[in-house]
Amino acid sequence: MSEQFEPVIVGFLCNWCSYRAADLAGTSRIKYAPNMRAIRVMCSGRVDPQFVLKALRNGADGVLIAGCHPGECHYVNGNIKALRRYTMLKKTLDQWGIEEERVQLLWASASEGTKLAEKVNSMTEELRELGPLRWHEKVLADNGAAHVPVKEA
Amino acid sequence: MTQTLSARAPSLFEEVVAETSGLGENLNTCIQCGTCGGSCPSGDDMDHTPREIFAMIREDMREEVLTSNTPWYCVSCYYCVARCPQDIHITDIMYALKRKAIEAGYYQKAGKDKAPEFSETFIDFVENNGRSFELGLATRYHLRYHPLDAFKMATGMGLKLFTKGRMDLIPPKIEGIDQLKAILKKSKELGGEA
Amino acid sequence: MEEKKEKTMQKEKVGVYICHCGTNIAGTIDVEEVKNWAAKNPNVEVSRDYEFMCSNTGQELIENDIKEKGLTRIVVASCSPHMHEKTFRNATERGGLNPFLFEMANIREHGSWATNDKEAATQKAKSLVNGAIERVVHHEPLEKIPVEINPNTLIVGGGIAGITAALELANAGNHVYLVEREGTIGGHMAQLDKTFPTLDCSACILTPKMVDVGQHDNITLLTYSEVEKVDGYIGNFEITVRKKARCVIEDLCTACGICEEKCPAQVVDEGYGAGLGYRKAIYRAFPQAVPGYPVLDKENCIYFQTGKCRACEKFCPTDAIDFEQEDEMLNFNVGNIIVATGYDLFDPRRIPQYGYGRLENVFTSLEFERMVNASGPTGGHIVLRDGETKPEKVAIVHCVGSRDQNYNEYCSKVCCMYSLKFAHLVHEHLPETEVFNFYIDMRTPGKGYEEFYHRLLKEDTHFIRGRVAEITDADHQPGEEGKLIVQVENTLLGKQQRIPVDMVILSAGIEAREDAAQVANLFKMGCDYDGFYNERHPKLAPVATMTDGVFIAGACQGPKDIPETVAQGGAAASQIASLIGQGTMMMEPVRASIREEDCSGCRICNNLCPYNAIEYDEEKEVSKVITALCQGCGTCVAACPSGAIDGAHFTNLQVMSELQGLLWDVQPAPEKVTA
Amino acid sequence: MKFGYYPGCSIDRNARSYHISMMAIAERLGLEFEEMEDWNCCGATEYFAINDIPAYTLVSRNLALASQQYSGEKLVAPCSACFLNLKKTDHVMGEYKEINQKVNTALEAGGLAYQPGTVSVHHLLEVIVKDVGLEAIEEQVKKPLYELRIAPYYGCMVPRPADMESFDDPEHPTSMDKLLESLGAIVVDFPLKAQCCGGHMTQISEETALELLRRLLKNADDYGADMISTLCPMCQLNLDAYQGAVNAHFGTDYNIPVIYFTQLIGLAFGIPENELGFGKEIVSAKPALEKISDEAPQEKKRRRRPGRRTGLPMPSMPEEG
Repeated sequence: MSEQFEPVIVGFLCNWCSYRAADLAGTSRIKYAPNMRAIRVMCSGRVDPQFVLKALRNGADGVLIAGCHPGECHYVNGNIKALRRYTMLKKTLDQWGIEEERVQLLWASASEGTKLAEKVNSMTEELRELGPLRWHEKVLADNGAAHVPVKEA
Repeated sequence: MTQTLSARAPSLFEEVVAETSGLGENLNTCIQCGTCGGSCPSGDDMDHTPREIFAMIREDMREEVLTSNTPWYCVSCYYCVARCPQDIHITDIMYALKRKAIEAGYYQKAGKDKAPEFSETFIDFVENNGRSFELGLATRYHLRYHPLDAFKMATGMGLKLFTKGRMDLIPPKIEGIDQLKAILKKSKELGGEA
Repeated sequence: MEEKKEKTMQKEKVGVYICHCGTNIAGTIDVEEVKNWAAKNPNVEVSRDYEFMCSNTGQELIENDIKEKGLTRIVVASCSPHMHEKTFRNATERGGLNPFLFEMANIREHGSWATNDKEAATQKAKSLVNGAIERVVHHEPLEKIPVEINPNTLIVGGGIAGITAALELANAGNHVYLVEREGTIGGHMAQLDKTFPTLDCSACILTPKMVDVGQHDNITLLTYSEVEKVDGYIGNFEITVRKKARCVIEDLCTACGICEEKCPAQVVDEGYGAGLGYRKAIYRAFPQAVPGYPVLDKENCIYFQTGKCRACEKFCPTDAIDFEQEDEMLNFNVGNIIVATGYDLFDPRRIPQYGYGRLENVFTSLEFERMVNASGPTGGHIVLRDGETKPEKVAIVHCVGSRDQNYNEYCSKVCCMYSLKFAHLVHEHLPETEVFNFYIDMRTPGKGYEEFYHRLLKEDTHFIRGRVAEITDADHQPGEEGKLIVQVENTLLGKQQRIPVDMVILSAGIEAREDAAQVANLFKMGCDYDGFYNERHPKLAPVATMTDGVFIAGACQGPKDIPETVAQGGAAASQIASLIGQGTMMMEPVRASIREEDCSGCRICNNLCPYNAIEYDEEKEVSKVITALCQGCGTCVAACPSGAIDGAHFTNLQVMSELQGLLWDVQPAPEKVTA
Repeated sequence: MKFGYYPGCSIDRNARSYHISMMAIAERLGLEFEEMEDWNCCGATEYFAINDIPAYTLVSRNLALASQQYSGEKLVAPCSACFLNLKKTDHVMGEYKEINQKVNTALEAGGLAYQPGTVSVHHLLEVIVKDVGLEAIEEQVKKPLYELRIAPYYGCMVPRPADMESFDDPEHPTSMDKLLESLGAIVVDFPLKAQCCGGHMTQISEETALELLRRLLKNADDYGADMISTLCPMCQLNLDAYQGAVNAHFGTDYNIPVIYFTQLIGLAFGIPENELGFGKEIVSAKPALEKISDEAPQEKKRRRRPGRRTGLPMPSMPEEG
């Protein structure tokens, strides 16, 4: 078998639903792709778009944001705010030529371990197909290469 | 699939699972409840119920399993599969047991020599023409294996079907028969006995 | 930004502890490798692995290292923080550090249990540990916020679990709100005839407890009511209950029963009666119902459907009928909640080959309970659906809907025992009648249970080992005409059998309530795959849930018999009593705060906050967080365009550092940036 | 509506009346069945008993041809075994990578390939009930089959196996019941409606086969069926051609015609009998067809729930509400 590209996915999981869904997937011994590395946030509404950009810039091939189902947010409607930010973020990413499969949003309740695991599997599969993100070549090349050092320096 | 490095010969269970190309892999989850045996329309005529066969497979009772008439009485009605609480693909396991019995040359002992003969005659036609052919199938199968039945067939029901215009005299043949033969030849190389 | 950059350079002394969790982690993850690798991080002072970090010895490791090696930060890589965060924070605190200078890496639930690929699991573990190390460096000491525990308790569900818990708490002097969806408390236990294995009359042992609940000064009983909304957190939940209009003025009703007698509308009693009998449109489920006043079922009431009748109103001697009554919304505060919502019986119509609903004389177990009960629709006589004929042969089918991947994979635990009880009751009522019990495995663990099975063996029940394949009225052979034929493999004989009988009882399994998922969301609990509520720990915290202050009891957590249910009701009550006894509870200090100097006064956050916890200071022209109202979700932090809001314990710096740590192995080389 | 059409070997001769009546009603309903070019036998239940990879391969050649010849149209098979083999092969190739790989390697030898999931396989009954719909059928009914008592026989391979998405209940299918009721016929209770006819057992163990057939005939007879309605050439052949053998073997005198459901639809549409292949059946349908009345029967449906107050209430079934 040839060496397969293994994408790295950063998962922003909300404390109340999706992080517990991942816990449940584990306790139920559901086996899924080990490609996601989770960060626990209290609410998907805490996910600042710059977290996502930072993840992609720092080498992640994809980002999964997961929260409670609409209407079931532990903090009333934080997930709806996450959805709004996600929608806007996607437009930006699209303009940069970043494929939409790279940043995904999922609603997973604490009982949906299977759903979360399946999402990680499907996303891993999609990213394998797409190959590495190569942020620095894709986004920063050409015009981007110029502005990075200028701004920081 | 073939990761086992142990020197021990594969058990009957492993062989059967391998023969189903994966469909039978949860056979080891059988809880011996007997739903299959209770559901089987021809269960009365089997020398062992399917449940017993599964227990015997687990105990590696090779000869008893492969000489049993059980798989040959399976009518592929899928009741057991629909009802099995453990989601075991029983019908496919029965097919696999038939194939293993033929391979081992055991099926005559099962007293059910008719079934493989019928299947083989049927397949002969399909492989050579691409279609099955009821009249030819019936006469050739009977003439080859059961001449007395052939007479009965020709004068009785066969005649009736013939007069109703429900039997062909000439076997139908598909155009791409060479293509089909090539495909089947290749598939036999891949799928066990040629 | 510049300020924080400098902070990263500052060296902290981090202690890293990798747990084996027996083989749970070490079986998949190369713990030794992770430990050695972590030790190379410049901030790491100590890196250790240990068999069970949550054990006393494990915790002492942390405490001693803090004291002896002067650690300033702690990272434990083990299970989910939902499991042991508290444990290790306490250990950190005992060592002399602020408990929030600790961070956990979840390498079990998210790591070793989620894959079989050892190499990938080890790599992932390194990332998670590294993320935790990079994060913990930026942790700040925080103080927990004390919260007073409201001594009142909400109990949802008035079955035997809820009743037990309510009485325990109320007898200890605490106030309880007991909310029940139906018109009476009692639950499934009230429907049963006898209880196994002692054969006590179910109603005889239950009704005194029901009466106690009804009369208790410390219990507010809200029947025909449902919880609509739950806000808040442990110590102070705000509850909204809808008290449905029962069209009866409770203060006036004397529970005389005349309305019920005069009501001309008769309907099949699908609730308490299990569909076997009839009830009126205005009814009490049964004479001993608590409370005693009836409920008017508008869907079947002739007046509500046609505008004419009002017989109940006419005959009521105390004018207690009120057709105009409306649903009432009640609000009250409680400190803790027990969810004891019970189970649904598996609907055997889902197994068409068992014929329930098509074949007249196939009954469910609950139908049989009602039938054999002296106050049931047949007066306790065991008869066929025609209401007269006594069966000569009865089949009892175990495991209906249980132990079957097509329906429920689990064993429902009580069916073997109640099936044996049924066999006994048939023998007792109809000594001439033959009884056949069809079982896969006979499961009788429990005090006196196996002995009960032996008793039935002596009573000459036919025990046939085999799961019933189908029940049909299609006869094949002489002797089968007009009978129900139970087709089965008698697995002890290895033979297919067709057994003609007159009556079949389907021992249906226990299922999670149909609306279990919604209820779980209401109370912020988790459900397992089958819809039963998740306990905090399967062994050590069986009645607590992941949400502080919310407890579960009884069959809503999984199939259970009466003794176990009662034990859980009591356990939940005693845990709450202990919290009430403490009086206060320390809450997580995860709260937002606004740095005035950075706030531009744009007010974006003001409307964003779901708790209205941010107000605008007109004078200073900045926004301010009201800490007592803030719940710590962090949505304002993410939205602030000036970056002026800090979410304690989830600051941008902490999250970003964790992120960078997680991605240690895929960081693009810096020279590539300029290339 | 346009469909791909896989007739199967039986349709050509033995089940000619199935084909004729199917085409006759297709015209009325505006359905177009485009026969697959150069299709081959599906192997029935025989090939799997000898060699499984070749058996899947044999079926997959048809799937490969279908994916070439049609552009997204559903593939319709009127024969139960053909339907099951096509659907199951597609399903198994999708679920089991090893099989998919081997089958496609074999197909390559003939210059073909098949990607599982490309062809959507349906039984004719499903298309009639789901795609056409009972309302459209009822609109076409000119001569309702009043007073004709029919036992709806599904056999085994259309409702099962259940692990693939099935369009009807595997144990207690009702789609044909509803279809026949919409034609005005009386559908009798037929508990054995999804039991097996014995398949190839007639050739292997006649005794076993005759017993299975006897049960079916007895059950239909017990409920006073004038005829059995079928959807499979094999079931038709067994119940029709072996009915005499059953009578001879058991000393019974069943005389129950076995008719394709398409023939009955045609009849209710007012299409003449001779254009629907009537007369090819061995047990003649003539006496049964004479029972059809011009008048709608008074009491339309059987009721199983005992009246109020006499006896105990019956549980309600979902369709009864």
